[in-house]
Amino acid sequence: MASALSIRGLQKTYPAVGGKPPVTVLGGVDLDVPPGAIVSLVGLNGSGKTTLLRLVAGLETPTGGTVRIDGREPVAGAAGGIGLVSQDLALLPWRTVRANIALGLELQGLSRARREVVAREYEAAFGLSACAERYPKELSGGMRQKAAIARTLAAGPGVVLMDEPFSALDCQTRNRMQAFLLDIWTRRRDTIMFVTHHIEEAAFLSDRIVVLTPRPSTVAAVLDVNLPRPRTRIDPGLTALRAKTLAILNRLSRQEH
Amino acid sequence: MASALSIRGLQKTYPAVGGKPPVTVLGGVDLDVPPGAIVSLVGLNGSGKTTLLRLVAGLETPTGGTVRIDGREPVAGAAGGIGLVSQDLALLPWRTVRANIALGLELQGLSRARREVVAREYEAAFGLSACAERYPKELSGGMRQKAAIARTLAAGPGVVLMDEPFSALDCQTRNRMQAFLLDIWTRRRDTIMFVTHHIEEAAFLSDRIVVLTPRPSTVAAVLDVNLPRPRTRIDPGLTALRAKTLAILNRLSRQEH
Amino acid sequence: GPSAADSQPVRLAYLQNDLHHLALWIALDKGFFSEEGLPVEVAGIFRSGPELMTAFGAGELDAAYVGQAPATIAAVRGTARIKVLAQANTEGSALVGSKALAEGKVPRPTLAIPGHGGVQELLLQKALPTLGLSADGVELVVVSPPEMLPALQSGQIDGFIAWEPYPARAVLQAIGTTIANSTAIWAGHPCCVLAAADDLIDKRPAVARSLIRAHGKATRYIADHPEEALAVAVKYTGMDEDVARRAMAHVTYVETPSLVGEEEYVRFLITRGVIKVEDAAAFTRSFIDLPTREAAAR
Amino acid sequence: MMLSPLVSALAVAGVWQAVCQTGLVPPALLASPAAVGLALVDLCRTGMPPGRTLPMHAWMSLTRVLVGTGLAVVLGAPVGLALGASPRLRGGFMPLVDFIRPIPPLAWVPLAILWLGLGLASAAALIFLGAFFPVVLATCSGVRAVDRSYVEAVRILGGGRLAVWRKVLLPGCLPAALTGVRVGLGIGWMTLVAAEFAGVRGGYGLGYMILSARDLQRIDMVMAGMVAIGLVGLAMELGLKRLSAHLVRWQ
Amino acid sequence: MMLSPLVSALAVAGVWQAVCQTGLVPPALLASPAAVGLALVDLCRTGMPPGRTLPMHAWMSLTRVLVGTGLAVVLGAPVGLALGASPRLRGGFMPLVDFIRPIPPLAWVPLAILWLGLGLASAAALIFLGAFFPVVLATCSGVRAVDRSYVEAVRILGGGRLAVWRKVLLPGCLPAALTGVRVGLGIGWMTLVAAEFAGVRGGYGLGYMILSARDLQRIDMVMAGMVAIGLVGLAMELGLKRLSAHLVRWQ
Ligand SMILES: Nc1ncnc2c1ncn2[C@@H]1O[C@H](COP(=O)(O)OP(=O)(O)OP(=O)(O)O)[C@@H](O)[C@H]1O
Ligand SMILES: Nc1ncnc2c1ncn2[C@@H]1O[C@H](COP(=O)(O)OP(=O)(O)OP(=O)(O)O)[C@@H](O)[C@H]1O
Ligand SMILES: NCCS(=O)(=O)O
Ligand SMILES: [Mg+2]
Ligand SMILES: [Mg+2]
Repeated sequence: MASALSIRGLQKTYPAVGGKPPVTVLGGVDLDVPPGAIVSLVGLNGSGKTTLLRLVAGLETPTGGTVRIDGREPVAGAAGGIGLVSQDLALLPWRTVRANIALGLELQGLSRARREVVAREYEAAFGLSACAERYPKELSGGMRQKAAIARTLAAGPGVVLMDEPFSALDCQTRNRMQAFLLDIWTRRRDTIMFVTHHIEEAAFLSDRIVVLTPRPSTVAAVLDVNLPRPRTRIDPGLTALRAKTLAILNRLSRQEH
Repeated sequence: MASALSIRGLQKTYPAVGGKPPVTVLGGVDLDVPPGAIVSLVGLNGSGKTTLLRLVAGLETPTGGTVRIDGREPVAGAAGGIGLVSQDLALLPWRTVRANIALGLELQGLSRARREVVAREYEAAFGLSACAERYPKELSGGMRQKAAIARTLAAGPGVVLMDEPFSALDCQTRNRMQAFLLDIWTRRRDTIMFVTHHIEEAAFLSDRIVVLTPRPSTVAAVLDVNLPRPRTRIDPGLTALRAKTLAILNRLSRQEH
Repeated sequence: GPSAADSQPVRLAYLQNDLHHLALWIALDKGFFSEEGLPVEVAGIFRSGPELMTAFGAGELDAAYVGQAPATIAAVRGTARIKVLAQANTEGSALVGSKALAEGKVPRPTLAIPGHGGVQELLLQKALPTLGLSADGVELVVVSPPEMLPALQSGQIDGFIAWEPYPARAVLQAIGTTIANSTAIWAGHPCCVLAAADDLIDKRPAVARSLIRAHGKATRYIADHPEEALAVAVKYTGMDEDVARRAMAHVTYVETPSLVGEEEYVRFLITRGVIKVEDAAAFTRSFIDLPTREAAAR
Repeated sequence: MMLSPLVSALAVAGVWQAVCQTGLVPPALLASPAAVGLALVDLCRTGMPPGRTLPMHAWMSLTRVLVGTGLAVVLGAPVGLALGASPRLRGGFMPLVDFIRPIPPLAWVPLAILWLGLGLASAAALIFLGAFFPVVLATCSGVRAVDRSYVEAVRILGGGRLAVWRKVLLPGCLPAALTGVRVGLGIGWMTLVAAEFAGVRGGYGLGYMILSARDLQRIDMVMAGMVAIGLVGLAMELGLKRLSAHLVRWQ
Repeated sequence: MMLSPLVSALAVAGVWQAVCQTGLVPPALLASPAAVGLALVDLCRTGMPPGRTLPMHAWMSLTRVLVGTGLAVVLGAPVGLALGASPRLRGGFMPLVDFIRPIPPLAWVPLAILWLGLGLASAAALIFLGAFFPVVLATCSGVRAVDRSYVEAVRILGGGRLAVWRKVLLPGCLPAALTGVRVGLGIGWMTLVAAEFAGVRGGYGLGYMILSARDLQRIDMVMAGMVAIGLVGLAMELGLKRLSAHLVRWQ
């Protein structure tokens, strides 16, 4: 029962403010994520990946074009619908790590006891048990990022949007988190959109890699990852795909400079 | 005239608050950074890298042990002394990108015209010219990170502390930034402490890699990178070093879990 | 006999620290209301007449001791539907000034009045010619009476006209000298009254009569027992005895309202443009409740 | 070296006493700390006016201030929240708020008596008028300053309007709202004298006491009344600070 | 659909007029909007007391409020900054601030007249007392709420104490301080009647006008005075909001 995501001619322009010209971020993006697929979104800094995720999450309204999730426009606030690990994490500073992780469940109306059980499960999986009673500002950067991911996944959304979710993790933790994500995905078959600058990661996780051009962005390339799962990191297919993606990005980067 | 950094038996414990036990982050760290050297600090999430940098910058006082920069204790506020790209960036939200980049120069008393020249130079080098008049919240995550790096480097500190400075950059920009950093370093011979989870990056940039154990952290290993500069990324020496470092981290990670 | 409505306590009010209201405190203290079989309740102690009038208008009061000035203005303007049952006092104000003012050495004096449209303003208007001054020859400022003393002492004003005990205190503290007692300016001038709501007078006439009688007793008591009356004044205000004694010497406690005095005051208000009344005499006769007074006297 | 409040209080009292002892200021116009101390004793024993003692005055005023300020918080906080959250409401009603809030409480006295009669309701209403707007403004700014990303996080996790309020806007604006309550409480006390202009039933209240003493030029008692208001206000403030520290311990 | 301030103002005036027309409230106690309008005209032509017209009253009060509130901002902001930045000063002096701030302005009247006489200085001083503490408290909270990481960034870039103030604490606390100034200005106007209660030289001032009208039971003019204060206060507030929007445009 996973959701299908369909984006057509999506445009987003930030209006002019204080004498500064308007900024057109998305110049018409077409993109499909089949139900239960993992699609990675890559692109240079400032190419509009975060903006795209925010539009899909229903946090911004498009200037043009459409986003459809199972045929309907996205609405923030539809419980259990969409999950977003945002780039700025947005952990609530007045809640402990545990209370942050339990937030989604709380909003879904789960009992305190049930929330506690699930929250502890995720704390353990993310190695946050020792600091579950701490406030976010008492955590290290990586720990904060893990808490934000845990909060999103614990809520069990059908569509998971992740904006560079592993960027502050050490290699070992990153690998573990990738495995954990795939594990959950295998069980739940969520539809996942994953933004990363780590091309190897994109290739390892995804069914498809979408490359955005620089601003005003459109889709530069769509690369299908037709490799069987479970994958190994040293799969030569992955290495090839990585090289191909990097080549596209290199070209885009050279064009920009 | 680069500075030497010497850390002896450094300890840091956050005191108990609200019924929660105290946290000992650094359990006695010994570390030396020769004048004009680049030392990378790696370690698992929460191992105390950020804490260590903050102590070196004079932003926290040690619970035990000493930090010495050219024999003196570090003091925040000594113009041109230490530079820090912190993990949370800390761009002043009420200043435009340009005004943020020029901040250090402003504090050093440079004339408006002179500041403008230097700021523009860095904007160009970091690809931020187009958004120089924008406020930080109008930037993408990667652009904000670049602005923070530019601000620190533009001030021309003798000791540069960088806390995962490239974590939000795309591969191309990351490579360019690494090159840019080395370029500046070659000219200025700053003493650099660099925190990263990107082991390849650590190896490519550094003269020495220091691995921290998990909390309460001590130095797990010191690996000297005796490779000639300029280096290429495909240098087999680098690959070997990377493998060796990863192996240490893997061991530490397994011990922790 | 007293009806059910008459057993409702009468809601009374007065102005704090106004020695002119002494009869009320005497009546309360000596039980004159009880003697009349009148249950009373102090429903409010006020800082100034206008607020008290608002309380009347809001139906919160049945009767009150209050300045004739706010009572008259309120009755004309319709703020409060009230009538005067009795006089509380006449006279009892004074013009006090610095030595220089007393000696006529201030060419254009600054004189303080407690407010606009009050009896004191009329008194001052009457007193000016005797001082060789015209209305244009003085600077009038409104100062609340407690502040008149420090203002005079620090030379910010040259004189003031106010009700007792402020003049008495100024003299006792050697801050100023009495230039004219209000008795000399306008003998028997109206000052404070016992006023009652029309509602009370119409619906509970017996109560109104009892009020008049209790007030009468109290007023006579002041004349007959000056020392005891002084003690009650001190008890209700906390004033120094010598100040109260000197002040009370200048207050005339009479209970019979003066139609002539009230009419003159009304005319003054009309000329000042404060109120519009077609026939001052007619208003005065309706404002001062002579029928009830006559009934009470029987 | 820590500056204790005791030290600063003693320093102020010392300067004050010294000024009085120079003889430059007539004691009838400025009472010395010693005289004020004696007046306090006198006010507790004899009272002003006689028989009406300080503790009863304080008690009545405290009731008025607590009711008035309490109402101001209970009504002002929701209004501030609503105005802070909705630009539309802000556009429509903020000018009204800005129009009403500068109007002096003393000017409201007649209307308060008219609508609420004499007694607690009227006095509390005037205090309410003083305390209400600081609470509204602080809460409104507080809500507006809450990081949008927290709101978005709750929306995305399935939270509706109510959840955004309960999980984000309320806790997020709490520090600012508490500052508003502290300012409001102070203004509530400041409004006391005006409030007791509306006619005090029974003749009790610190404001009433101060003005009675002023009528009699008892500057020592006036100042003793000011000290009493200051002390009661301070005690309430300290209680509020405690509460506040507990509520925003995550900071 | 946007709620314009005009709509809400008309709604309020409509309800008010309706209440008056029911005849339940005597017009002598509650003037209708129409009556207040006429009173405003009357106040401009004839004046209250006669000869003293509204524009002059407004002008004198404006001067007093601007001087008083201006001083409150000029002195209160630095005090708030100092208290916000230094826990030591806070420990020593905050209780003193919390002690003095609840004391009603009317209670200060005798001392103000004693020290400053009957003129501008006295009135401005009382207004100052009203406006000072909201400014202090808001600035103090504002400074405390500035993200420590900004301070650290400036320290690290070589900034000393002064630079931390100029580059971080001042701009960082500006939004909160501006809210404090807005509250302070409102309280300044609120204190006006108290300030003009003690007596004003020259016989001008909106508070004085209201008290004169009250003495003469002109509720229409009392309410016209309230409206005038509201309008002038509103105009100043709008100006302040403009300025504030310009100063914190980065938000
Ligand atoms: N409020 C805004 N006003 C103007 N421009 C904005 C605003 N927000 C974002 N932008 C611009 O939109 C562009 C895309 O930003 P976005 O954050 O989507 O990039 P991104 O692909 O996520 O980059 P990164 O990899 O650095 O996170 C950037 O150029 C940014 O400057
Ligand atoms: N204020 C604090 N109170 C208690 N513990 C704290 C506080 N600040 C940091 N810590 C703890 O100190 C430890 C080290 O944190 P630090 O930020 O130095 O880690 P790090 O090595 O930089 O990690 P990362 O790679 O995730 O950035 C963490 O376990 C964190 O929870
Ligand atoms: N004794 C004067 C009283 S009043 O005029 O202020 O009511
Ligand atoms: Mg992004
Ligand atoms: Mg860190």
